[in-house]
Formats: sequence, C-alpha cells, structure tokens
Amino acid sequence: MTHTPQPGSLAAQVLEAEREPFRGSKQTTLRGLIADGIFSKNPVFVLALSLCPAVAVTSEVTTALAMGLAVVFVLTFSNLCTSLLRRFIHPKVRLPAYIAIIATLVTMTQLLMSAYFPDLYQALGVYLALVVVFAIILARAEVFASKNSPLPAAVDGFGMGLGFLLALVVTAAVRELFGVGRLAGYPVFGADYPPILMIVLAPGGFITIGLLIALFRVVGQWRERRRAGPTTDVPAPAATGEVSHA
Amino acid sequence: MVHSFRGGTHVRHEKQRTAGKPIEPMPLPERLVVPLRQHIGAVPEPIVARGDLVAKGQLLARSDAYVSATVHAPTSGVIKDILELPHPTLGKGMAFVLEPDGRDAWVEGLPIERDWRDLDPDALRELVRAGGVVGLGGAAFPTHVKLSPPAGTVLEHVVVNGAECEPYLTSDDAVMCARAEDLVTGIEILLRITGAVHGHVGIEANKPQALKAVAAAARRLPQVRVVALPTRYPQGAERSILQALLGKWVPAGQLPLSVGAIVQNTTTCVAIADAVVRGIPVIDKVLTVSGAAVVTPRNVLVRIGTSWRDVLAFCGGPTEDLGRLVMGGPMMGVAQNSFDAPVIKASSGLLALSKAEVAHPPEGPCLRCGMCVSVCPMARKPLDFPTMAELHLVSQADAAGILECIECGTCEYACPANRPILQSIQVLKAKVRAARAQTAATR
Amino acid sequence: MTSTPAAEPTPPAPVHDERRLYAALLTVAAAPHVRTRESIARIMWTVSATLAPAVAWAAWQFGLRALAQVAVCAGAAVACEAAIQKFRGVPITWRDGSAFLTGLLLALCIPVGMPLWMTALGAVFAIGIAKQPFGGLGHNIFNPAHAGRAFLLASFPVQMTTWTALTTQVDVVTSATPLGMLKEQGMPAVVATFGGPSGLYQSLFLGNVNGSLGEVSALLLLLGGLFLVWKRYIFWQGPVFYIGTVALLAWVLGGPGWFDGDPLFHVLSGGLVLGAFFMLTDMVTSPITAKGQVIFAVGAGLLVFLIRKFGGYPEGVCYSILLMNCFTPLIDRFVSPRTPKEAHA
Amino acid sequence: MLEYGALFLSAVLVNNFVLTRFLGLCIFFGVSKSFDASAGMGVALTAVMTIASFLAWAMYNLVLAPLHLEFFTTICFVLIIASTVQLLDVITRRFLPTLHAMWGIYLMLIATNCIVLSVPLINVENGFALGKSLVHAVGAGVGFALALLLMASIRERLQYAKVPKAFEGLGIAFITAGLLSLAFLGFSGMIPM
Amino acid sequence: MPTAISPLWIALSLVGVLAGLGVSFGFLLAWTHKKLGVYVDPLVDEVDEELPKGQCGGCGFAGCRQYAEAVATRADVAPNLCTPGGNDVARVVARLTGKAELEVAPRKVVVLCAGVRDDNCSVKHVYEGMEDCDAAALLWGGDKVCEAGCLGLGNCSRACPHDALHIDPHTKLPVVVMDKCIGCGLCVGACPRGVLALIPASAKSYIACRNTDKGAKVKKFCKAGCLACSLCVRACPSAAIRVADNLAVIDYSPCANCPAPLCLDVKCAPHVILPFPGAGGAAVGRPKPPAVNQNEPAAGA
Repeated sequence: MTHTPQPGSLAAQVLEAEREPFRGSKQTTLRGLIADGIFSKNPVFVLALSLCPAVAVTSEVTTALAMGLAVVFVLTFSNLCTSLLRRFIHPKVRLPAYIAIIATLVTMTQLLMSAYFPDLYQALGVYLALVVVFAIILARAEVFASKNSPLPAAVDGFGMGLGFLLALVVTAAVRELFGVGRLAGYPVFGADYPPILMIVLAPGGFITIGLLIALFRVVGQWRERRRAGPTTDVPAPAATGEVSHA
Repeated sequence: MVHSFRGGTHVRHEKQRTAGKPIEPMPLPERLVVPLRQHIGAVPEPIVARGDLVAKGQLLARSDAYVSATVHAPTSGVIKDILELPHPTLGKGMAFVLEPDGRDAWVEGLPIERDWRDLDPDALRELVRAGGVVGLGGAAFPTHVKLSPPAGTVLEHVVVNGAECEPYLTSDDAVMCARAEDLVTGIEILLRITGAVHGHVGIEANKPQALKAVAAAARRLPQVRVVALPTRYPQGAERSILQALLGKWVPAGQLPLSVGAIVQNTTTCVAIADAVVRGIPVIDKVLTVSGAAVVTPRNVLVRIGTSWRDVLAFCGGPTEDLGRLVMGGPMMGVAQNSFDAPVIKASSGLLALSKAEVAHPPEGPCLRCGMCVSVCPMARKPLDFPTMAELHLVSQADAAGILECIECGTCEYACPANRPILQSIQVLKAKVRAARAQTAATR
Repeated sequence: MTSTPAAEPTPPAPVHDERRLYAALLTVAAAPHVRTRESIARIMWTVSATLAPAVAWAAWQFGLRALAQVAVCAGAAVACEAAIQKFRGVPITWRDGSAFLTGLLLALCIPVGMPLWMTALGAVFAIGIAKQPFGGLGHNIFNPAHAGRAFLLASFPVQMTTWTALTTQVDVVTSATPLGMLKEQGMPAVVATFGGPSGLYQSLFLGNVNGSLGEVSALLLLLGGLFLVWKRYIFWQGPVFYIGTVALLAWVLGGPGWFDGDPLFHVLSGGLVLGAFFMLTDMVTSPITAKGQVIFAVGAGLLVFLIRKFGGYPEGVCYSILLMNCFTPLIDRFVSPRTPKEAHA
Repeated sequence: MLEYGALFLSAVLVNNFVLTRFLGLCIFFGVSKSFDASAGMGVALTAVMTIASFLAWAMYNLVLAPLHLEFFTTICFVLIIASTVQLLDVITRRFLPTLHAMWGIYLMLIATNCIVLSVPLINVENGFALGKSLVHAVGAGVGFALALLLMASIRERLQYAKVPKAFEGLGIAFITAGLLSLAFLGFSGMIPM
Repeated sequence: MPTAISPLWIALSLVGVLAGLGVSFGFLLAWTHKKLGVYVDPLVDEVDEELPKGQCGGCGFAGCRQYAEAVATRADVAPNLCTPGGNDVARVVARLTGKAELEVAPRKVVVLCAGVRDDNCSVKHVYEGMEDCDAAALLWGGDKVCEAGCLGLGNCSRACPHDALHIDPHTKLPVVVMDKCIGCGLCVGACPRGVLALIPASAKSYIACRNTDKGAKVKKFCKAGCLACSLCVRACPSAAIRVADNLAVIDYSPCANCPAPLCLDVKCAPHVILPFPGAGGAAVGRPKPPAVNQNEPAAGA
C-alpha cells in the first residue's frame, strides 16, 4: 500500500489534474466545506479557536444563539470581502487589513443589534465587540478566504460560522438545561428541579466544554473505527503464518 | 555531635540470623573458578598456563596497567583450564579453573612476619598492590590506586567504614570482632601511607560487640576514634558516612579527596594488614550466608573461586522456597542467575531469599507521597524516574541529575506504591550515558 | 472439612534432592530485593480507619443520619470510580481505598442535612471530574474531596449552609455554625451563645458545636492526625505551619484592634483541624518536599484567614486548600531538595 | 492608593480575566503547554496590554471623544493593538528568535486577543482615568500571567499523568481550567467591584 | 451621543483618523520590517505543507519541518527521503525544489528472530521486573541464552506510532501488521538488540536470525537459529545471499526478487529463511508454534 496523497495537497493536484480542490482545505465541494466547519474542523471542539465566547455566553441558549448568529454574519461577510479584496491587499499589511474589514463588520453588527435588540446587546456586553478578535474569523480570512474565490470563501465562512453557532448552542443547551432546568428560558424539568448552579457559573462553563470535547472525540473515534471497518482493526497473524508457509 | 547524613531510612535489618555467629572456615571444594577480573580496571594477564602446578598465594595474573589488580591462587593445585565461565557480576568472564591438591601448601616464603614500620609509604603501597587488595566492601576499586592521590592533595582523614548498613549481612561485624587488632594495624598502615592525621571508624550502633572490640584495639592509636553511628540505611555510602563522621559533603562528580579524606571498608583494612605485615594476598573472604531460604545461615570463610553451589551446600543447601539468590546485600546486591558463579573479592554475602522475602504488593500509581525524595541521600526526586523511563525522556533525566544517583535503592525500598524506581534509574542512566557519548562524538 | 491427625502440616524441611533444586531456573530481578511493607491500600485504609472515631462521635451527636451520609457518599465515590474504570477498560482499583477515603472526607465536610442525592452528586463530581479525567489515583491536581465540596457549595448554596441542630444538644438555640455566627453577628454573639469563652473552647474542642461532621470534634481529629504523623504518612510541617499561620494571623489581625484576636477560636472552629491533618496533607495534591509543604501550608493558612476575614464565605479551609493545590506543581518545580553542596552553591 | 490596590487585586484574583471572565482563552490553552513560553507570554502580554491601554486611552480621550466618534472605538482600538503587536513580532523575530519560535502563531494571536482588546474597552466603559486604566491593564496582565503559569505548571505535570485518550490535550485542559476557576471562587466577595 | 454633529463632519474626521493611523503605523511597520525583518524562504513552507507531518524521523531529520528546511535549502539532500509520503510526495518535493525525481523505495520492518522461549530457544533465568527490553537486557543480557534474540517485552510496539507492531502473547515475539507499517524505522531504533530491520517492500524473503555464534553453538540453545550452512547462498541465482560472521545475510540490492524464490526452497533446518509478503498487506512474524512443531521432525528426518 502507498500513502494516499492528502486531497488538496499539491500531490493530489499533480495526480488528479481534473479535480481542482480549494486551496487550504481538503474539501472539493461547497457542501464539504460546510460539513468541515461543523464536524471535522469545528472551531470550538476541534480547532479550539474562539473559546472565550464558548464559555462566556453559553449560560443561556438565547445569548448563545445571538452570538452565534452574529458570528455567522461576520464570518460569512468577512470571508467574502477578504476574497474580493485579496488581490489588492499587500501581503505585508494583510493582517491589519483583515482586522479593519472585520472590525467594520462587527461595528455594524453592534449598531444593528443595539438598535433592534437592545436586551440581547446588553446581555452580550463586551463580548460582542470582542467578535473582532475571534481567532476563527481571522484564521479563515488568512487560511482560506485570501486564497479562494468569493463563493467558496463565503460558503466556508458560513460553514465555519454554523459550526461555531452549533457548538455554542449545544454547550448552552447543556448548561442551561442542567444548570437551571430551563431551555431558552422555558422551564423543562418543572419548578421542583433544584438547579445545579455551578454549571451556569464560570467553572461549569469550562468543565462542560471539557466534557463535550471529550465526547466529541469519543464519537469521532468511534465513527472512524466504524468507517475503517474490521479489516485493519484485527490483525490476523495466525492466518498469515499458515499462508506464508503454504 | 550528632552523626547524621541526608536522607536514609530505617530498613528491617534481619541480621539476627547470623549476628554473633563465629566465622567458620569452609573446607576446600573440589574445584575453584578464579576469575581474572575481580576489580574495576584493566583485566590482568595470566602468567600461568594450563596444566601448571600452583601453590597457595602464588601470583596467577598481573597487569602493567596501574588501575588493575593482581590475582593469586587461593590454594595449591593444578590449573586445569583458563576459559570463559559464569561471573557473579559480569555474567561471564575469563577464569582459572583450579583443582586443589588438598595440601593447601603456601608458596615458598609465605606467610612471613614483616616489620613494616621501617618501610616508606611507596614501598607500603607497592605491598598493598602486590597483595591484590581491592575495595572489599563491594566496589572492588584497586586500593593502591585509591592510596595514590594526585600530587599536591593533602589527606587529613582516613575514614573506615564499618557501618555495614545492608540488611542481613554480618560479615564485617564478624571480621571486626575477630580481627580488631589487624583492623587497627591496617588503619595504622593507611595513616602511614597517606600521611593523614586522623582516623575515624564508623560502626552502626546495632553492632555493640564490634564497637567494643575495635574501640579496645584502637586504644593504642590516640589519633583514631571509633564512633557509634545510628542505624540507618545507607549509612555506608561513601558520601553519607563522610557527612556523618566529618560533617563534610563531597560535591557531585568529585572524590572524597576533595574534602581531604579517603574511605576504606573494614575488611579492606584487614586485607591491607595481611598483605603488608604477613605478605598474604587476598585469597579468601568472609561471607554471610543468610536468608530464609538457606538451611543453616552462618558466617563462613571461603576461598575466592568457590562456587555458590558449594557455599550453599556447606550451609545445608537452599530450601524449596528459594525466591532469589543474591550476591551482596538485599539493597544493592546482584541477583545471580547461575549456581556456578564463584566467590570473588568483592563478595560479602550470599543471600538465599525466600519467595516471601522478595514478594511485594503489585506496582501501583505514584502517590507523590514524597517518601523517595525525603529518603534519597543524594537529594534527587526519584519519583519522576519511572515515568521518564517509560516515556524515554532521556534529556530530562539527565537534567534531573540522574547520574549522581548512587543506586542505594532506598527510594524503591521506601516506595509504598512499589514503583520500579531503581531499575528505571539504571535503564535511564545507560541511555543518558549513551546520549552523552553520542553528543561528545558528534562534536 | 475433616482433618486426620496424620495430615498435620510439617515445617518446611530442607530439601535433599539438591540436584533438582540446582537445576531449576533462578529468578533474576534488579535491586533492591526487599521492600517496605507499606502499600497504597494500607495507607488509604489506615487513614480511613483513623477517621473512624471522629465519625463515630459525630454519629452519636447527629444520629443515624450522619452514618447514612457517610455511607452514601463513600458508596457513590467507590461506585463512580469502579464504573469509570470499567468504561475505560483499566483495572478496577476500588480496593485500594482511595475512592472510599475521598467519599469519606467529602461526607465529613458537608452539612448533615444535605439531601442524599446531592451528597452522591458531590462524590460523583469528586471522582468523575476531579480525579478520573486526570488519569486516576496519583495524577489528580486537586484534592477530589474538596473539589466535590466546592462543587456542592457553588451548586447548592442554600443546602450547603443549612445546618441541622445536634440531636444531643438541647440548649443550643441557633443551628448556625460558630464561624457563620462570627461572620453575621460578630464575636461577642458567639461567646454569648456558648456562655463565655471557656464554654466555647470546651464545646469546640470536645465537639459540641454545630457544623459538618468533620467540624464537630477537634480532639478526635487531632488524635487521629497525630497518629498519621507518627506513622509518617504525612509531613508534620503541613499541619503545624497551616494551623500556626491561621493562629498567628487570627491573633494579630483577627480582633478589632492589633494583637487582640482569638487564635484558639479560629483554630478549633470550622474544618481547620480536619483540613490540616487529612486534606492539606493529601499526598497526591501537596508538594513532595518538606520545604514545599511549609510554603504550601503557610500559603493555605494565609488564604483561610483572608477568606474568613474578608471573603464572601464564613469558612475558607476548602478553598484555601484548593487554591494551594493549583500552586503545588509550581512549588514542586521550584523547590527541589538539594545536597549540602548544591545548597551552598 | 487603597483604591488602586483594590482595583489591582480585583483584576488579578477576584475578577481574574481568564478564570472568571473567560478572556484570552486561546492563548491560555495554546501557550500553557510549555512553562517557559508561558512566562514569556505573560510578560509580553502584560507589556502589550499596558502600552495598548495607554495608546487607547489617549486615542479615546484625545481624539474619539472630542470628535464624538465613540462608535468608532472598536475599530481604532483593534488597529492600535494590531500594530503594536506587529512591531513586537518583528522585534522578537530579530532579537529573540527562540522565544519567537516558541510563541509561534500565538504571538500573532496577541494581536487578536480578547484580553488586550477588552481591557481598553472596559476602561472606557467604566470611565477610568489614565492612572486607573494603567493599573487595571497591569492587573489584568498579572492575573493572566498568574493563571497561565499555574496552568502551565499543571500541564507539565500532566505530561506524566495517564490521562484517558478522550481527554488528552484540550479536554483535560478545560477540566483543569474549570477546577482552577472553581478554586478561584474562593476569592468571590472579597473585593466588591 | 453624536446627535448635533453633521454627517459630513463625521465622515471627514473618520477619514482623517483612519488616514492618520494608517500612514503612521504603515511607515512604522515598513521601517521595522526593513530594518529588523528576518527572511524565511517561502519554499520551506511550501515543502513543509506537502509533507505528511507524521514527525516520524524516518528521513533522518528531527521532524518534518527540519527535513523541509534541509531539502529546500541544501543541494545534497535528496527529495525522496520521506518514506511515509511515498512516491507522490517525493515527486512533488522534487518538483518544488527543482531536483531530479527519485523513486522512494518503500520499506517495511521485519523481525529478525524466531526464537520462542521454552519452545525452540533456551532460557537461562526467569526475569522479573519492568516490562522494558532495555531493563531486561541490563540484567545478564536478557533471559534468553541467545544474546542476539528478541527479548519480547515490546519496546518496539510501544515505539510504533502507527500501531503496526504488537507482541504475540504466545510466542512473545513482535508481529508486524504490514499494511499499517510505513517503514519509518522508529521501532528499529527502539530495539536494544537490533532485532528489527527495514527491508524493501518488494523483497520476497528474509533471514529471521541475528546470532553470529558458530552453528554448533547455536544448535545447543536455539532450534530457530541460523547455522550458516550456506544452502541458501548456493541456491541464490543472483548471489544476493552471503554468509558473514556465521550468519546468512541477504543483500537486497542484487536480489532479483524471483517470483518463486529459490532460497525459500532450500532445506533450511532451523527454518530461518522465511517468505516475506511485503506490500501484500499481511502480517509477518514467526509462524505460530504448532507450525514449527510440525516442521521440526521433518527437519530432523
């Protein structure tokens, strides 16, 4: 057996000239990009980027959802803008340029939210402004958007944002459900449920995410093992021994 | 003055089986296997050939190299062969096979009674060398080399190590009781050779008779003091006993010379007296044969080259319960894999340990109780070494000062989780040395 | 089983078939060939047994409820440990007593009236979050019992500060703990409740005060702790410097003016004695050197006093130890044992 | 004076930026794998944060507020920080290449780090004067460095631990951070903010 | 709140602030970059990106990054050193660095010992202690009489990052799972006895012994040890097998990889010349004990 070239590597390009994958990604389809964002490159659980909001705004599903949507918006459009402007930005100043793009988008979001959803704006507090410096947004601009055309760039941003949104909502759901017995503000377990307050406090945020990361990994390994099938899993020395002597 | 050293612990001493028992000479066996290499340093060249008749005390092998030691015939007989045979510490090594003729006849002129006080230090040192004296406590470093400090070194103290801190062993105790007079003569010779002005004999307090005997014999030498040391393992380690007796610490990588002292084992002192005064080379050794798996534990005087099989047979043989056969003490001794390996100069005991004695609860995770750290005489952190060995963290082990470990085994003895600390240290040390050699080679 | 007189066991006789003995393969192993008789299980069960008198006394004071608390807590801890180990596919080691000890200690530092399911949840947190994810015994960074208690305090603040009155004590009007009273009503109120300072100290020392199981009898815990010191299971430096620091600070800064605090009250009340001898000295989570233990204990003592005096909680033993647990790796990194020459260099 | 001390202690312990406000987590989890890098990062971050706070204060109070461009704050602050970090990057790459190699992508992450941005923002929000802004920045930096060093020393010890596969790396780091944060709850209520 | 300010004023000041910031920082950055910037060959990054990042060290460099640096900047470093990457990566690296394309000869690891304790190989003592080959070797050179044989405590399988080696619980010998082995050689370095070796994946046979003692001596303690009888040497049509130091060794460069190797047909009494399935994807190791037990009488007859 030989090494299978990483799809997207130059090796694969050389070998399969007809299939042109995106630069900076293993995926070849737009659908794949979104799947990547949600599963194999989940910004929170796998890439471990932008962890601050994952802990900070996930004590309630509502805030998590709001934050997630804001990030989906910013990420999609920042990727789009970066991709559109990629030929005009000198590589030496690309970082400040990307940040300027993102900061503009975030400021827009802030203004929009403070105008139409003042309660949520209050609840998100300083963390909304901090969307500017979410590593995931800058990382996607740098790794993907600056190398690809606008459509895949926007899709990638949307996928990543979706992955982030889902991670936030899942975390928030777990924390809110067990921490106060509610989901998005609606009581689930009834009034008798004694809230396990720690889960909605700071330590609970860290620990919940730690456990979710472990769970994510266990499930991932389990899926991989199933996909790999039983052939490589069970070495068969006995059979080989007989064959080699036959 | 409190005589103490860093670290250490109380170890079950188990000396009651042989303590106070007299030294019993063992009859000559049918065959002796005398290894050429019984010391640290160059392997000596045989000067007799197959078929030669040799007399007791006759020189069998010598080397031109300074760091080496001579080998003598333990009894009179025929050299049957010179070939590779089991060795108690090296696994295998070239050895003379000597078939005793039963007469046990001395080589001509031996023993004599020499008036050594007329001789100068160099001549005395030459006599020590001719007697094939090495560190008989177990280190087996040629004694004449130890007695030749580099020019300009001022030696002030001769420290005689009678601690015998290893459990089970009572051979030094027995020798001190039986030959206190010769021990003191040995110290006198050492003081003369080195020009040191103070002699110190450190004996653990659990050997009251030896203390009394040596103190009585040493009364004629006012510059020698005999000190009772508290019973604690590893009191007999070179740095530990120096710290306990002189209050001085030998820095890492240096010899006791750096604090103006040399350390000699009590039996070595007796051997020096034998070699200098009577011209008798090292041809026999007092062994403690002990352990729960030997029928009659005793202190025996055996010829160098006697096989473990013969030694055990003299002590009634091993029992069914034999778990491990160990040369030396249970803390630092070497487990034997052959009954055919012979007694060498550095042997001080043969332990037939029962299965119960060597048994221990299964290994558990390190509790970080810090016991190993507090007992380590070299102030290392032994708890990290098993993990480092497991993960092959060689450079970290080097940085943790693993090479300073004296392998006394106190850490592993004290470990409640039964971690294989000492063994992992040995593995890591080998790797650290290999890595250092490689770096030196590439430079 | 029937026994025949002929089948009396004979002492192992010397074996005469020496040829067979000598032909057998020898077993070879590295030195040392003998070991101490201590083992992990022996240490853990001994420490648990050392706590037994204090538990018994508390049970007499609080009734069977106290025993139920201990049983549920220890049981949950052991069950959680075994379940996780089974899931991980590693050897199940509940027999070593470490999970039992964790459960026992947790039971000793929470109120007796806690709903039992909360107690069990605390034990599950202690084992399932603070211990097993780190790799189990020997690898955890935080004292599991205290982590469990901190979890319960953060999760159920009401239940964790509701103290049931002693069943044996009829004349104690309030069911607050002495430290709680100090925080809310001040020292004079505490003294008044116990009818004067001597009554207060006597109650504290002998165990006639309210609180968690492990706060009840300072005397029995002290005796147990001294036993552990004598057995060399714990460094003496830990408890001495911990209690010493608290006493000193309480004396200097604890009162209304300088140097007129009440050190004895601070030492005897709360879980200080339990913490000092049984939690601070936890082998796994405290420094490995005596010097490190001193730093650790002084730091923890300082924190106890800071929390009791300025913090939001009446008692600071648990947090002080958890906080110093964070520092243990740092202390171990920088405080190394040294040979005399290294020390001078 | 007491006020400054309380502000400092509050930022270091009671309202520790990492453990109670969840800021700077990327660096916290990324860099704490190595103790030496953590020490370097702690110092660098404190320095960047102090400089950035000063520049941001000047920017806000001398330019933005007089011109009524408050909505422009975020963009300006981000640019200031990014440029400061870019400078630091170039300087360390030149003069401290080993440190630079260790920081790796995390040095660039300072540019986009929440703490560095949030401190000036919180300063502005609370209307801190220059002195208080700087004390707050230094306190936040020291608190961050403290948490980072604790985490790094713990993770160095965890290298020897038999952490289950699923928890290896980030999982156990989060659990540890949670327990650290649980311990830091002990400080709560000590200094009312 | 900017209620009384005209939009024009806002726009103007915005532009002013942005321009001011941009110009000042731009100059500062440009200047520092010029003065202090360190040049990094972009080729290094490009090559680095193509490598499989196994960090196995099979190329002889500390890690993938180091190999990328070396191959990009030094003319004497060949582009085909990455075994896990195989021919594809080699071709790309060669193209990127402008070097001549070279084939990677994929290699696999084999176990050069067939001595099973208490079965066909004598034991001199019982070892008790750490599960570590180095530790066992330090005590009297291991428990086997043969000083070249496998110690069976699994240092190789623990060193393998690809789960391609495991110790057979019956024979206590390592077994290679061929389709997991990438030929990185980490196990080779981990073995204190040198029992493991990398051979071309195309090979057809190998000699599973490392003992250099004389045949008569080997016979005494191992029934699966090479006796240096030279039967295989004579059978080989391309003179690829020779006996040196009492041990038959295959040199794979002249080996013709015969489809039906003649060397496998010789009556090798100890059965040390074994067929190699190579890239076929099967596990290789010593056959199970029953197979040997059947063969032994045949060998003696």
